[in-house]
Amino acid sequence: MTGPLHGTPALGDEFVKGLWRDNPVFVQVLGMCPALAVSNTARNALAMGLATSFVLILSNAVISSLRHVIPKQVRIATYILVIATFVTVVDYAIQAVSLDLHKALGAFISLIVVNCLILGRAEAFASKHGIGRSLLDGLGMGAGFTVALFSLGAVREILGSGTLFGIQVFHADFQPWIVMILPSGGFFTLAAWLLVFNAVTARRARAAEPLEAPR
Amino acid sequence: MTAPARTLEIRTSPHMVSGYSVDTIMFNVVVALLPVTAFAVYAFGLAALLVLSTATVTCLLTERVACRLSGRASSLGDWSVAITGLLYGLTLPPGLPLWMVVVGGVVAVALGKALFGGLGCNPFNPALVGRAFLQAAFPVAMTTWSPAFTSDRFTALGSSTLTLPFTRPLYDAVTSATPLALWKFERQASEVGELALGFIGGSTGETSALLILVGGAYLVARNMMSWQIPVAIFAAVAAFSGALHGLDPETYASPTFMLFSGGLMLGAVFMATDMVGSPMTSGACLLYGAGIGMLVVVIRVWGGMPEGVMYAILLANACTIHLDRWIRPRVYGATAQEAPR
Amino acid sequence: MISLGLKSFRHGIHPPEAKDETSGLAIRQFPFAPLLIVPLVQHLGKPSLPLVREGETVVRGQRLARPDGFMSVSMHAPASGTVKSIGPTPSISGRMVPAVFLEPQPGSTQEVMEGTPCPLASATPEEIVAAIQDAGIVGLGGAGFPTHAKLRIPPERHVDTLIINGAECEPYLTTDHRVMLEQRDDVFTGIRYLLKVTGAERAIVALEANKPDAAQHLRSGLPGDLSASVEVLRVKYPQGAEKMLISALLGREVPSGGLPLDVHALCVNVATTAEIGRLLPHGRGIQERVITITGPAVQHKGNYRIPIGTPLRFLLGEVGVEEDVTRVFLGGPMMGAAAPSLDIAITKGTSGVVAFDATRAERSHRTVYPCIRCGYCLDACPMRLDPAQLGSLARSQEYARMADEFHLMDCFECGSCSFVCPSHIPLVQQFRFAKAAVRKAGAHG
Amino acid sequence: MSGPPVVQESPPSAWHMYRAMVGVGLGCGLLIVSVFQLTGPTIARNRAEALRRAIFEVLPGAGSSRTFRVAANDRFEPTEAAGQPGDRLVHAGYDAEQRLVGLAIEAEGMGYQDVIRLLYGYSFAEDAVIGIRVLESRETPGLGDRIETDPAFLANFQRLDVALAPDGSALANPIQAVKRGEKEHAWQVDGITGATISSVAIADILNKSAAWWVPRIRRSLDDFREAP
Amino acid sequence: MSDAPLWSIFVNACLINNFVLAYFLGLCPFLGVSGKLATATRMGGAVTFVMLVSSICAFGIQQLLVAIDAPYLRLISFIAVIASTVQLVEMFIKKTSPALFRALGIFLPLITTNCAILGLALFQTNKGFDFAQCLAYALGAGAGFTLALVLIAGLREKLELATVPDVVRGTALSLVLAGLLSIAFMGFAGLGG
Repeated sequence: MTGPLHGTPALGDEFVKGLWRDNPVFVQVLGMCPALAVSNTARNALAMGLATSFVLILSNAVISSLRHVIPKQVRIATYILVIATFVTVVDYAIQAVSLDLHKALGAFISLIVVNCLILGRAEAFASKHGIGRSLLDGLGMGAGFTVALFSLGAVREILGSGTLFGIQVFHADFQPWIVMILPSGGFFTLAAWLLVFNAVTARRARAAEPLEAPR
Repeated sequence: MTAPARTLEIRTSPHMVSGYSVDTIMFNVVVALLPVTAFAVYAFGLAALLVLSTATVTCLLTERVACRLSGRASSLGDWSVAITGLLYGLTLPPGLPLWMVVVGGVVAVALGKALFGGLGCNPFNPALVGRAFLQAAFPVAMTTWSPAFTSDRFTALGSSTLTLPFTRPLYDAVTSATPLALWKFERQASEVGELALGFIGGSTGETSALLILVGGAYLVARNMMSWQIPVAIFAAVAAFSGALHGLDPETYASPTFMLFSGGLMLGAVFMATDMVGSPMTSGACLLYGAGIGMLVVVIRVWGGMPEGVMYAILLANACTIHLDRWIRPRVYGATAQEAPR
Repeated sequence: MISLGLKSFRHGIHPPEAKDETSGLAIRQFPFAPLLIVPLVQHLGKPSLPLVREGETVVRGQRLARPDGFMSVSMHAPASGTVKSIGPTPSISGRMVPAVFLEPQPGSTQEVMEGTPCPLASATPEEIVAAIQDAGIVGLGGAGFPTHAKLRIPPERHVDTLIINGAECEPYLTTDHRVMLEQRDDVFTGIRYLLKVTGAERAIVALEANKPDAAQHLRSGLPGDLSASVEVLRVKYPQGAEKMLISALLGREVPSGGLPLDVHALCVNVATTAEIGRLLPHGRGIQERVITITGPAVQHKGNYRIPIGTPLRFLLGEVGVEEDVTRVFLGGPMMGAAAPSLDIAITKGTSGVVAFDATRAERSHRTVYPCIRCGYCLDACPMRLDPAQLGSLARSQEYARMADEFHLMDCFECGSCSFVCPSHIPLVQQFRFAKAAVRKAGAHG
Repeated sequence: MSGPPVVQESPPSAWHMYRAMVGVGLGCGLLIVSVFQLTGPTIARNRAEALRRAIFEVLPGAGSSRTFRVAANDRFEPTEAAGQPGDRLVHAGYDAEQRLVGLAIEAEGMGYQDVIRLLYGYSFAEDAVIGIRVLESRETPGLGDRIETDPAFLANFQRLDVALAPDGSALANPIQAVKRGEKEHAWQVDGITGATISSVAIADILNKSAAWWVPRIRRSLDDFREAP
Repeated sequence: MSDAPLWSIFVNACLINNFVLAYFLGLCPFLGVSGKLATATRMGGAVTFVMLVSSICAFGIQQLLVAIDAPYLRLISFIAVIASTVQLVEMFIKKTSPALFRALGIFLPLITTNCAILGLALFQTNKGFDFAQCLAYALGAGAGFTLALVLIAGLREKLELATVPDVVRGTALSLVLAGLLSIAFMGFAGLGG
């Protein structure tokens, strides 16, 4: 019941790792399926990211707290049940707050259920760690996911519509690049972000090599 | 009569090679494109000249940068980027703002070619990737056509060409419609003679069917192009649209109109036949061409856009590897059961 | 030469023929070199076992070595003279092989020693096969496959057609052409021997349409009692490859990994046939062969009857070559090997010597471009393989996949793909390497 | 909730599994139902508000509305705003004096990318469509989606003629889209340049829907007279 | 209620609004399995099959939920019923047709929680399709998924032997290919009308 084998990492690290080192989108390329479709504006992307984070954090907490009660054989079914519940909650909450937003996100809110990120964290982390850690992990991963989704949405909206959160950022004569709000633009933007990440990681690895060698 | 003293060069057989080389083939394609290019400039004047030269220069520069970034030797010498640039320019509307031409050119070479590893690795025709990107990004600009053969075409530029970067182009009052759009939206057919000679509106290089065919014939005669592809495309388009036209001449355009309008000629002769993106065996080429032909008719007749050649070729490009795999000549002496995988 | 309507195979290429300069020149006897080097490996199979010792005097045509095993053949002295030594010598492949160094005796009459004749009328097939092995006959087309081994047909197999291969498709070479013109009767005698051995019902002499005089000559002299015919084929490379020949003439395909025997056919090179017809009635062995010496760097081009073992340096010196000769191939320019040095000797399998000088050599250092999938190689490959795919797999060193999925082992390295490749990718070289790797891995053949 | 202090080594009994599943299921169910109860009224209010806004937008001058469904005998009878599944609904709008302004009708059809759903207002007094609002569409942004924003295009629907043929069974002139600037008749829709398919789609959807609704409404006008 | 003809629903789900290329659904298997053509084809077959099964399930559940007036249970019951039905079908195939199981079966557990499957169930419910329309929609979506998977797999296999720069290799390359394919598929727009 102590931490993982290599000793327990600092609590803060559970949060920070999701932002960069293990960023769910840019590094692990997880959970993009149900999210990419609504990343055509910054608002939708942010809402989707927050909704996903909400589900992620709460399901992490619940699953972590139930981890000793749930027999192994039925754990996946239970996880799905828990996640689906929170997704339904989010779905209704968004409807109550803004119908327009709900219309924009559509069925993709419900699809958070099958976001591999959430089930993945439940299985890989929450089922093995305490509530505090699981909460932090959910927070970190959720934040990483939200930031990633937002950076996709922001790029797509700025180029594709010339606006950010609906506010004009360019001169009125700006010619929007409509392709960016089309699905193909989503693919390209994600690919571009991945390229940037790959390039940065590769450069860091090169830079770090001589330093790490003696260790 | 002394025995030679010099050291010998050791190379493995064969010690003879044909005169063909990638750069000669590509250079000949450029040559074959020249009449079309010249006509484009003649028909659309200064605007076309600017579009074509901007397109070519952008593509060349992008390739140069891409080569440097990836640490490869400069590949400008193989002429393939020149083809990409020229072809890409020929598919654009003559009045397209030059900044858009630059954007598409960068996309064509960077996204369509360099990302995949350069010459020979690009699954899609780079020129069409650039054009398709522009079509998706700036649909209005890409479907606004300036008229051909205006009297002041060599002295004046349309207002759109020199639009400031990233701003919306403003068009002169006079824009023309392509024959395909006229047919699609107004059921108005153009004269086939005018279509063949190119006295119509459209992309810079797609208007003169005759010159395109001349260029294609030159390449076929030099065995630098697969004749199967254009022939199969023409046959499929003629057969399919002919059948439809026979059923209902009011709704469906005649096969001659279908053949000579839009980018079909340019696409069939110069784009679909791009060696990298097309299948390798003649059987597969026939099927590939037939597929393009059918798709063109389907998209033109039932689809949302008046023109579908670009999409048809891109989709066929994606199928090339499957065609190559299915239609492979039976290996000599291989038993029939041993189907090629 | 366009020859539509004639029989041929699918695919193939049309390299420049370059045969005109030598095809009209009659075969001339070549002088003896001061030192002849007779390698004991001039065939596939184990080295022959020497029968002579250092310092021993030998007579031209005397047996120098006896076969060691089934795939091995005898060697005969190319000249009367003294055995200087027995030791290693470089071969065309670059490896060192054992050889007999023979110093011809100046002023000798060079009379050829007679052996035990193998009379056509009375010899049994087994005796003929043994005589062929004793005569040291191997395929003179270039591969060096021992002819007797080919002729040992298992009893359950049956051959209906004997194909005499006169389709000399390699550019530059005209030896077979000259042999057909000048040794017609030897060819016919050889056919009689071979028909008797194989039990085939008929023989077909196949040659390409670019040798009309040879076809005419053979046809006009065809004996009435010989069930043989002359078939003229389209000019196309590699028409002379066994498998291509069989499919052109008989419309049958040798199964992958199989032998011509599997389709009831047997191919023998026309020069080999002529040697059988020339040597067997006298019980002699091969001590010389006809070679085309040509190429832009050669001054006295022509067809020469050259003693086996003549060193390349002497040979080139005799015919005279330009000072700056840079490339010398043994065999034709398509499948022949480049000579690594001028110290190697002419062997039974050498059908030609082609020399280029620096100025007239083909541009040797061409830029290698990436494959542009032009498909030329697919249209060229006579085996209908996919050299483009094989090439890209070779670059990724996926040798097993090349063999399993893309029939690598069916490639016989004719060079057609490399010839047409506009990207100048050394395809054949890659395939040769891959085949070796696959054989080494032991998964195949 | 605290688990047993020691992790069980033996496989859990079926009872354990049932207990866990049912327990979790109950918890989840409870949560869902309470959230649904909690948000239900707000959501219903939001929906109704959105619908009212849409109705008032396509029926200028209307201040209240009432929903009717088509009954079996092709007559109209009042129903709640959401109706029952399978109902064909029409919303009647009334002005401040409780006079019938017109009827808001939902229609849908295939657009360029996907189905377009729209609401249009029909005024029998003018025998015309008097307003239109796209409820749902996935048309190409910046091009096809101008059917929602292009003022010149929307101006078509301030008075689009849907008069019936003399026998009252069909439209006298089918609604059709024409090229921009070539509108000649009141029943024609002036298209959007570059978005021809979407413009045509709107015209087609309206034409089909009006051809179904207008004759029925005309026949049973009295059903709507009564204000709420 | 939707009165769209069946062919239009099929074409729409298969080509115009392709699940992968327009909705980004099923990206995980798309990126994971699309490396080899043989696997891609079988995966596509399995997905089409599961789509049909879950479409039927979802249609049934929706009818039931409307009858008992419990819309809030939609998501939970969709995912539970679809998952367990697929599992049952998997067992059934294993018993009755080992050959089919070898071809499709190994993919079934992977697919169960695939967003394309749940997406199909949700979309068809939102669109209010009747039973035949649901089937056409499921078939179209499955065919479209298979088509996209097979095309990408072919391209990726081809590029495996190409000189792709290291930074690009991997997921980014697949995404670029998907983006280009998505652009090419725009040619189909408008066909459904």
